[in-house]
Amino acid sequence: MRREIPLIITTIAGLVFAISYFIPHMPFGEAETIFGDWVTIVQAFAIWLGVLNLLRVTGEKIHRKRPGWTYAAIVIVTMVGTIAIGIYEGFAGMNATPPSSYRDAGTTFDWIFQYLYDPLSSTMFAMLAFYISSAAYRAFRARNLEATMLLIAAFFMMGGRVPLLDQLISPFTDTLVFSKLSSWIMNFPVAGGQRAIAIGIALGIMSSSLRVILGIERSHIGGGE
Amino acid sequence: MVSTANQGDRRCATNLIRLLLVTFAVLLTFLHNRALADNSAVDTSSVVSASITPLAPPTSLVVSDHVYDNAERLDLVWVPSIDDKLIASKLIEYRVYRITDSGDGQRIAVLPAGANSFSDENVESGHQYSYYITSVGADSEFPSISSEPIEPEREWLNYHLISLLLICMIIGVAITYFIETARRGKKLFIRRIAGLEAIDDAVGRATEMGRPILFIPGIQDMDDVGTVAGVTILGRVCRVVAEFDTKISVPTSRSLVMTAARETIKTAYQTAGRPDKYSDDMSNYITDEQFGYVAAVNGIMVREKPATCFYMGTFYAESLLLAETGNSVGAIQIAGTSNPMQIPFFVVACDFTLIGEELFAASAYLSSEPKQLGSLKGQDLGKAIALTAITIGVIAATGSSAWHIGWMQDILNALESIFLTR
Amino acid sequence: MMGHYIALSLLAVLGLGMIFIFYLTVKGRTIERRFVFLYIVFTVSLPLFVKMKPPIQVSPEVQQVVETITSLSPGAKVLISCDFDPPSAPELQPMLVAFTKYALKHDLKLIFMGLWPLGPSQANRGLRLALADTIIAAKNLTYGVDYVNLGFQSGNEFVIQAMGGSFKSMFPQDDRRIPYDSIPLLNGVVNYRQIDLVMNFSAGKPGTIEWIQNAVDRYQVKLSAGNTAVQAPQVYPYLRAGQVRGLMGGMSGAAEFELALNEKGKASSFILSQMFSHLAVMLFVIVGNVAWLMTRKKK
Amino acid sequence: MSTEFGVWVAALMTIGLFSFLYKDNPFFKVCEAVFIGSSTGYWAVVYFFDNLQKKLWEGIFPPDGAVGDAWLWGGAILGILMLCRLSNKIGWIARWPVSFIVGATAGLYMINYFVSSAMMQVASTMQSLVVTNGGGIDWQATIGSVVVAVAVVSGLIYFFFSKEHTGAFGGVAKVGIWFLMITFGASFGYTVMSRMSLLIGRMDYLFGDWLGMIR
Repeated sequence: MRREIPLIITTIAGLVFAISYFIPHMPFGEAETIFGDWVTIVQAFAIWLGVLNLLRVTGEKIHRKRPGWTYAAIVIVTMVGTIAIGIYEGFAGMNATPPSSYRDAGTTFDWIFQYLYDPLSSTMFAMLAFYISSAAYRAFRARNLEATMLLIAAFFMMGGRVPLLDQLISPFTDTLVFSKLSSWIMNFPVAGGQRAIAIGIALGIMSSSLRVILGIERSHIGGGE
Repeated sequence: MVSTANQGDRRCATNLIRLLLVTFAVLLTFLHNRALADNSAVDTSSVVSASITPLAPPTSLVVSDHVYDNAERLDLVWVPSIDDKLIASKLIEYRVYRITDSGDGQRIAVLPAGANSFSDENVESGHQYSYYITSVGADSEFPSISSEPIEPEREWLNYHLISLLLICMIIGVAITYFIETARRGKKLFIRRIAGLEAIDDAVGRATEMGRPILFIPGIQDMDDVGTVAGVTILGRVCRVVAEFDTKISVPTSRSLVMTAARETIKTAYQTAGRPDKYSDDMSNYITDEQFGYVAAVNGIMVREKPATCFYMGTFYAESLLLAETGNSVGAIQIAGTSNPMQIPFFVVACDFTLIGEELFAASAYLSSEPKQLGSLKGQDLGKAIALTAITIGVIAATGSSAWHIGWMQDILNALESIFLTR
Repeated sequence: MMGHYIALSLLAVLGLGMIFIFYLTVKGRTIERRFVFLYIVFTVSLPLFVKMKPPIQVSPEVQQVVETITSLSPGAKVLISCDFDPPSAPELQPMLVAFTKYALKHDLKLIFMGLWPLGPSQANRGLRLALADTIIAAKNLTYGVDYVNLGFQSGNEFVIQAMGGSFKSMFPQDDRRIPYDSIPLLNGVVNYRQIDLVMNFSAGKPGTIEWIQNAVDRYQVKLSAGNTAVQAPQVYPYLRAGQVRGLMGGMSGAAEFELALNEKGKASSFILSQMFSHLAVMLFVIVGNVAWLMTRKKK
Repeated sequence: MSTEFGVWVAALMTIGLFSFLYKDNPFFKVCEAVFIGSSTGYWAVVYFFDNLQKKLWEGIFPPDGAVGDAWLWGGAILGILMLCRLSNKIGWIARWPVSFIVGATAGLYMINYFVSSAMMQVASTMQSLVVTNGGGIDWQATIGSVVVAVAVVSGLIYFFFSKEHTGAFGGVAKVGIWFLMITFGASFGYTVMSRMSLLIGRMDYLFGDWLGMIR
């Protein structure tokens, strides 16, 4: 039973979405709408599952005084603080006239977004700029024909998408040769190459989806034949 | 859509029905009007002041649901007003009004004189719609009788998607067929994949240098196809490793992947006849957190200086960080990922890269698992269909547009009607 | 002119630094990565202080976005899906702001939403900036009549799909918790059929490709898009096939868009930094490869 | 220089994370912990109001007293089953909602993805190789459409695994890999642009919003 029920659920959910594309008639169109609602709800629960999981893992870390438990404490304090403030302000705004959102400017929750979440997440990704530069210097080599072609294409793209190479040749000509060239590369060879990749991926997704719906692929329920 | 003859038949039938309906409606309206006239009831003309010229409204308005659609279209037909004449007509235009769920009439279209049909494509299932049409003169407007309320229906088959359904079925059936064939033990051919021979050389090199091998199976869990392919390739790498008796280390970012990796390594050592050399230390779980995992792996690289690094699985931003560090310790690097965004980093920083689907092909090739082999074959069939269609389509398009060859245009139209699902 | 000279001297300073790095590398002394990091900090920040009008030209794909937008008549309803979060804001926020300013000036009706939890917050920030514009402020626009923010809904592509049936099913209330039916702007808006254009600002998944798959190809929606540079190449095949009408890619796309709509903003002032940083990366690749080839020959 | 407290906090957080580039340190770890905590909290609140409260709760119990949508109970039950994962004993039951999501995604993707990324792409590749304008041949457009057609066909052939890459077939596959490399090169260039934009954004914040040195 532990294996059969999930398999049946998978198949039914998959079939409803696949069939309703072709048969919008009762009951498929309606079932699709209802299932769509369910997906959004389950995903919201999954986020809360993550919160509870994080609480459990970090709580255990603090309890056992494992290395780095002080940082775990900071995680818990900021997380619980953010949630408490957000939920309080959300309900307060709901009952206010006119109603306002927890997300509106001027709320403490918006302050957290603007001055904690935003700079921290932006910075995390901005660090990649440094790593790309150092990799460009230390690792990216034209070690074979393929890599060389890749680097050359990348060169024209980096120099052509911003007015860089065009600035260099500006004393000689006014036409933006490299800007046009990079646009051309994107619109023709790249569009073609991406299209080949997209067709391949679409077929791959189709076959793996089919395997999931038919119950041939079972790794999401713990694998095994 | 799939065959023009079929469509013609259908259209013919619908038109016949429509014609019957219209005739019936004309009769009905005639009788109805007679009745009205007999009762000399108040009709619209009484509202109109004597100063403006009266116009006859259109008659016999029939609204029908459009067939084979997703309840998004209603078709209207009517008999034009008797004042709608070709020459010197007082009637300028018709206006179509819609009443949704017995609300007020809303003007939805203005049609030129002479029109006798209209399709409202702005309707929803679950609502009742009725319509009336007015004859519009220079200074007056006269409404027809409202049609019976009708609700658009969702049909059993969205007819213009039939070719899509067929192609999906062909590929779907092919995939399941090939999986079944492979299961029964039939050998399915898969071409040699360039990066694979490099594996043996790379392992040999590590043995010569007396340094370990590092294998990273991506940062996703076992429910990801890329990870599964990575672990499969790990099995093959480990068989060579066991033969050469080299040291291998497989840090993972998911605990489930660690379990799977340990199983795989163990089996490989048994197959190679060296079960005694296996130990659980070969694979360890580090952390789920993306950058935390990268920091730890980079630490391992700097300390142990592996001779060879394998990156096989699903990678995101960490591809760059791992490959750069591996490069700086002078390792030979072999990578494979299906994420198109990360392939460039691997191509320029690694010695060998399995590009996109090659990762899955390599995994199917090495494991000869029916599930993987069959899917690959089915997908190949899909590619063959796409290739054939594109080749014929391009030739036909060129022939018809550059040399105006008629039958080539027909071929192109047929192909487009199959593949364009809009 | 002044700006030009400063830029040139900057280039000279950074160039000397690069020559020094090159010298060390060829000598076999690969410099430490912290110095590379430091070098990048300078190349990116110094140009920020220089005020120079970048010589950019609007590319055809951005031009197509502009044409799609300018063809809308006043009163047209535009659905704007903000599918990004703060990390991608430097690229996408300028597009959003420029678009919002243009749209509000030309009396388009804007319906904001987000498939990313932080999207609606980005929309609010963009709106705040646009409403502060003097011309727009003079129009005295009202929330709910001229623009509305539906908020976020979880479910990714399932939300796009379900909106093909009805917007209300996914957004029973707007961001301020006003019921869908009592918002004047949404009066009569059932689903995509009452929308004249969908604008999508996307930093990944769900984003433009999901909008194409679930709205354009299934419900014949008109779609224009702005993407992060990482995402843009994947959208080009769909651009060629006409599934998306115009595409702005990354910061340079944003700068071109600002130029075309004549709404100067952040992107235009960042483009010089962008140029310098690209130059640095390109030079790093050359330096690294030359040094590598030279040492390989010696062996 | 900014006088706003928040801007100072944001600037310090930014510097804290960047300090990792020099070396791992406690300041970085504090910032990282704050990041994990505040982001998880933020997401949780957003999902709580925009989905659980607004859609689920008020869908079942509409505030205006109307009859709720009973179907939503199904979603609620699946969601609660999802939370069972926290328990070791009944954790297996969480497979039900997971199966539901996996199945639904597979069903939706199978067709939608196939239509947009395969069918539509095949259809729009069927273009005439020779493009004419007025009387003559438009060479630029002609070259463009030849390139697209060759790129798609050769790229597909490269990813065709049922035939050995030998002879003419191998030659076409070789052309395919070149086009793929150009494609990857372009996306590489674009990635650099994207990452640099993020860094520029941060630097602008530090020097502009915080220190007020850029106007």
